[in-house]
Amino acid sequence: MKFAILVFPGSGCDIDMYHAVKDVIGNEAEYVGHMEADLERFDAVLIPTGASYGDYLRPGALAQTSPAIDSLKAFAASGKPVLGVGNGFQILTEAGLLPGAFLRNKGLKFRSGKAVLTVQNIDTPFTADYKNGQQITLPFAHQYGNYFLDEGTVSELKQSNRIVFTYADSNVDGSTEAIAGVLNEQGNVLGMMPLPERAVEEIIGGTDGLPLFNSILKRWSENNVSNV
Amino acid sequence: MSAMYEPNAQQIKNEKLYRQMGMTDEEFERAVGMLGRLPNYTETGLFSALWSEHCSYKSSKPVLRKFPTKGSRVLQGPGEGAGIVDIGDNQAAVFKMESHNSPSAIDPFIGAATGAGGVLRDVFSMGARPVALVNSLRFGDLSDARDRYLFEEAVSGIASYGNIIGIPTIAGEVQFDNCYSKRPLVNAMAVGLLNHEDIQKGIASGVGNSVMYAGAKTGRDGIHGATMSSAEVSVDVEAELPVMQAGDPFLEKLVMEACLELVKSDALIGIQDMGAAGLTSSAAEMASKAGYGVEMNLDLVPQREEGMTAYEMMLSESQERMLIVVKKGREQEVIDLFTRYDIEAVSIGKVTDDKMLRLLHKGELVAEVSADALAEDAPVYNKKSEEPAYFREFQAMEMIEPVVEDLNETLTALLKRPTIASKEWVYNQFDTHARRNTVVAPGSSAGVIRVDGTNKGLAMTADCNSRYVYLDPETGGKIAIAEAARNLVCSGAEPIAVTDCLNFGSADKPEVFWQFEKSADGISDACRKLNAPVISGNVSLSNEVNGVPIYPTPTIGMVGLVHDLSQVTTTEFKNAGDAIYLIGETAMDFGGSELQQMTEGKIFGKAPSIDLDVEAARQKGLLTAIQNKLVASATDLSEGGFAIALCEKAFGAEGLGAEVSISGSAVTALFSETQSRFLVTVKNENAEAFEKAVKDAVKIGRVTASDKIIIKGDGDTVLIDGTVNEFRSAWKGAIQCLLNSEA
Amino acid sequence: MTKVNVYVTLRESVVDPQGIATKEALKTMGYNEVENVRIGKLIELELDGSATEIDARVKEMCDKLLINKVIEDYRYEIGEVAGK
Amino acid sequence: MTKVNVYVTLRESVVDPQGIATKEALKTMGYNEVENVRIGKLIELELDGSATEIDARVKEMCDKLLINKVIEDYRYEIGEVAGK
Ligand SMILES: Nc1ncnc2c1ncn2[C@@H]1O[C@H](COP(=O)(O)OP(=O)(O)O)[C@@H](O)[C@H]1O
Ligand SMILES: [Mg+2]
Repeated sequence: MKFAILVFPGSGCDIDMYHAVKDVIGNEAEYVGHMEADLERFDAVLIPTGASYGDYLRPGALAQTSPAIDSLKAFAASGKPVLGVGNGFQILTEAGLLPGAFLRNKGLKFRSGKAVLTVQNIDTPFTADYKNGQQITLPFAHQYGNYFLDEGTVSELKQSNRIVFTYADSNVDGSTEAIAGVLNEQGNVLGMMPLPERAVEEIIGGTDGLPLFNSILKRWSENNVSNV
Repeated sequence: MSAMYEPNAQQIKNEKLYRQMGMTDEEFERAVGMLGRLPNYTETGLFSALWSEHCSYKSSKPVLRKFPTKGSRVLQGPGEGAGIVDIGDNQAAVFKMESHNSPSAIDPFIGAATGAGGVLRDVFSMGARPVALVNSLRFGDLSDARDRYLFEEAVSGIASYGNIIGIPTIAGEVQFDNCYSKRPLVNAMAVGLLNHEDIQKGIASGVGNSVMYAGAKTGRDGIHGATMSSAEVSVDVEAELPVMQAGDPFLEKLVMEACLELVKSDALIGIQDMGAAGLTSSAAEMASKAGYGVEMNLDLVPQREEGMTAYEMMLSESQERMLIVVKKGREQEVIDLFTRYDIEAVSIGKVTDDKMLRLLHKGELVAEVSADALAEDAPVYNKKSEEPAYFREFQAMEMIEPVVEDLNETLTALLKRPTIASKEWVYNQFDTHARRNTVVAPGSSAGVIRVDGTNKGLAMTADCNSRYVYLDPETGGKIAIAEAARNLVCSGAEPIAVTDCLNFGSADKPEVFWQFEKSADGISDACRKLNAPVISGNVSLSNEVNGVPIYPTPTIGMVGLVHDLSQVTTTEFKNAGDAIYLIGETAMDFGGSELQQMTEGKIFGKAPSIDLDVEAARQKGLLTAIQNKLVASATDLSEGGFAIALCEKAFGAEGLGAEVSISGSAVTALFSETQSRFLVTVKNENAEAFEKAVKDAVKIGRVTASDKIIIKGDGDTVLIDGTVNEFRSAWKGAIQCLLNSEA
Repeated sequence: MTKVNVYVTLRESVVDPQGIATKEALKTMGYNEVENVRIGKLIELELDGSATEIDARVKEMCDKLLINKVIEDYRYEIGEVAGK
Repeated sequence: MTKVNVYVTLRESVVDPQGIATKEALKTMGYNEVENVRIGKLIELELDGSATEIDARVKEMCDKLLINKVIEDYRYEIGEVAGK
């Protein structure tokens, strides 16, 4: 399986994602620059965190002007998996691939730490390796992680079971309904503020992020076996 | 913007206009002598900036010569953007600490942010990829609203720059004392990694080679920042100020990536960032170091504002700019490289053989000065030094033990002192884990980062207890080094080298200069004894408010090598049942202690004494035991003494407490700040081997599963008895609580 | 050269954490008369073009980039010609 | 209830990285007519008091809290009475 790691100017933590997929999980991964139009040759696209375009104007906003966004939209429409974490999640909402928008954390400051999450939906290409209702601990680091959804959208998401992760004990940034990760309508685009790629090694941030990447791999090999 | 009216050379001399730029009459005469004529306005500006203390170290040089700067690992000592030490496997660690005190006093957010930005450029201009940031901060005690503002905003500024550029902050320190009220210290340190063959230097050599400018455009910001850093800052922020040089971490990230690609190219001759005194210092220093000259056409300098004069362009401190020398004919390659990162790069001049810095603007020769005269021939002052009366007085005092009524309450009150309280409020604002190598984040003795692709680590810390330095500069200087080394040793690292930031009052005061000299003596002795040479650093003089100097604060940044990441050890208790050992005997040392300041409202007497031989032997013994994996947790005893260290070991663990017995006077045993002491825990199966390895370790009790901290004294009297939770919440919430208070 | 000021405000239904904190700070300082604070953006543009052109173009820029309609409202003012 | 709009802009000589990046983005999108972008703040206050009182109080709030005079300029507009 071939992962693209989409790199926008300023995204500082592309290497975290690359390291998780390539060095830890041992899969094929490639950086793809934001001027690149060709994503078709990949099986999944990962959008890392960091501060693309310095988080200027609004986090994730200025990335919309890069050519890769059109390719990304086409890629998402094709049904292949797309994962955006942290700033990657913000880019996905600004691109309209996921609902909602981001406000400044309720405490206003940038915050980093570890958050306990509840896995709300394991019927996705990203979470099959978790157990329903499982509590996992993932690192987070953001200043604009306060996820805003209007009431209508919240109930829509609930009905269609598109809330994938919620903050379990403490809603670290003040997000609507303590939502930490959501899925698009088609079910192939996941955005989340916590950072699974920083939890793939015991010595760094624990290993609770590993099942997420393994789930993507598993779904892909299932599909590809049955397709052959 | 109006074109500036520039006085002519004769006016500058007659009206002594150079004084406004910070030059003395003697310095002006010296410059005239070197030129053989009167300098024009631009040239006067060049001299005043490069001969400022900040750029020339004219008063500190004789003292800095005392530092040991050589060692088997040292690849680059002081003199370049950052120092370099070998860490084996063809790799090296590159680091440097910088002060941004004056800008931070005026605008703490921007000042602190650009401090982090500047020191990062020092590191990547050596060819190294920055891997971690460390900071050392000092503020008033938070009872004043301005000090709370300075603290909050300085932390936000560091966070903003580091987080956006994506480099983790993994260690630091913050201390609070009213000697820093309205005059904060903001010291930032950056640590990078490189392979030996990628080491770069800031040199301009090879006649005809191109001098190129890359990065942000030049504006009128921060003009005379270098001379301002060397002067006492007016606290009146309403006064007319130079324009603050705001930072752009996004741009810096792009510049950094471009430069790290450029260092792999053989077209590159030399590279240096435009720091203090901007284009002037980078051009003059690069030429002077290489023994060449530089000629630049200022019309070609990318400009953000209209109508800038030569003087303004040369002295601007706009951020995120680099000066680069590349081989003749290879310019387009370099331009293309930068363009790929959306960065503007242009040729603005060439290297010459006449050792002159020559500037052209609008078809005219606007300055022609010897590069050596600017960069090398600044006057050197042997400042007057005089032992202050307070020192003699303090030395003559008998040590007295502070009077304490309730030990439990005193412990809680100490835990709430902002200098001792948890710094979570600070470091939770930093992205401590960016770029996936942070093994130990802030909260333990030192931060540890994995060396990419290896099983090695770099540990780092910043330390200085300025109260000790004030009471006794020489001893305080030794303690600063020893404490930094202890923090590394407790983390399982071998200390390898030092960077520093020497923050003092005005060197024109003989008492201050004496503090400066004496602390340098202490630092030098301790560096020699602990085998940790000084490889880079920075001097910040004139830290005064209304003529009152801050406590002398020679901040030490130290880096250690972890040979095998499985040897990394942290502060917190690990298992119930582990034995607790205290290493080192306790004396009645309260001079400059947190308890003395708290109970007396001031500090006095002798600083704690330190025997460097004992220190070195203990550190060596403990490090060996840690490397042999005999130790479950380790911490040194610092501010607040034994009781605080014991609590901190419980705070980081879940559901573990301690029961220990100590002897002697309760107040001394609990709160004295005697040096060279450690508190460690050891699994029972390792106890015998540990006791053999660390001779002066005394078993004092056990880690318990009880959530209580119980400390017993002579005859089994209970001195401290409380739950971990109550102590922890006092410690955790203290800083937030102080920030919310009104006054 | 024409100057355009774009005023960006958070939509009414959106809670403004920064505004709330600022209001609290003002109250602490004794400004008890302050009932509400909201913090938005002022985006100043300088651009070339005829007045009608500018109107349409600025609207487009707002819709495509400058504003996030999920949380923000905006209005703009086309100002006088900025002297050069 | 009176509404006051405080317009906060960066001082002219202070570099505005946000504005520069936004301008570049607009150009990439084809808005080549944009010469300059600067991003400031719009602070909307709702408060009680007589007009002259308000004027003095708002000025004070700006000087003491809302504005960072080292890098920012401001002006404000006292608006109509907001209906409740
Ligand atoms: N400004 C800061 N930035 C990052 N980490 C900090 C800062 N201040 C304190 N820390 C971290 O908090 C912990 C406690 O700091 P300190 O009390 O100075 O430790 P020590 O007494 O061991 O030197 C350390 O891990 C330190 O790195
Ligand atoms: Mg310390």
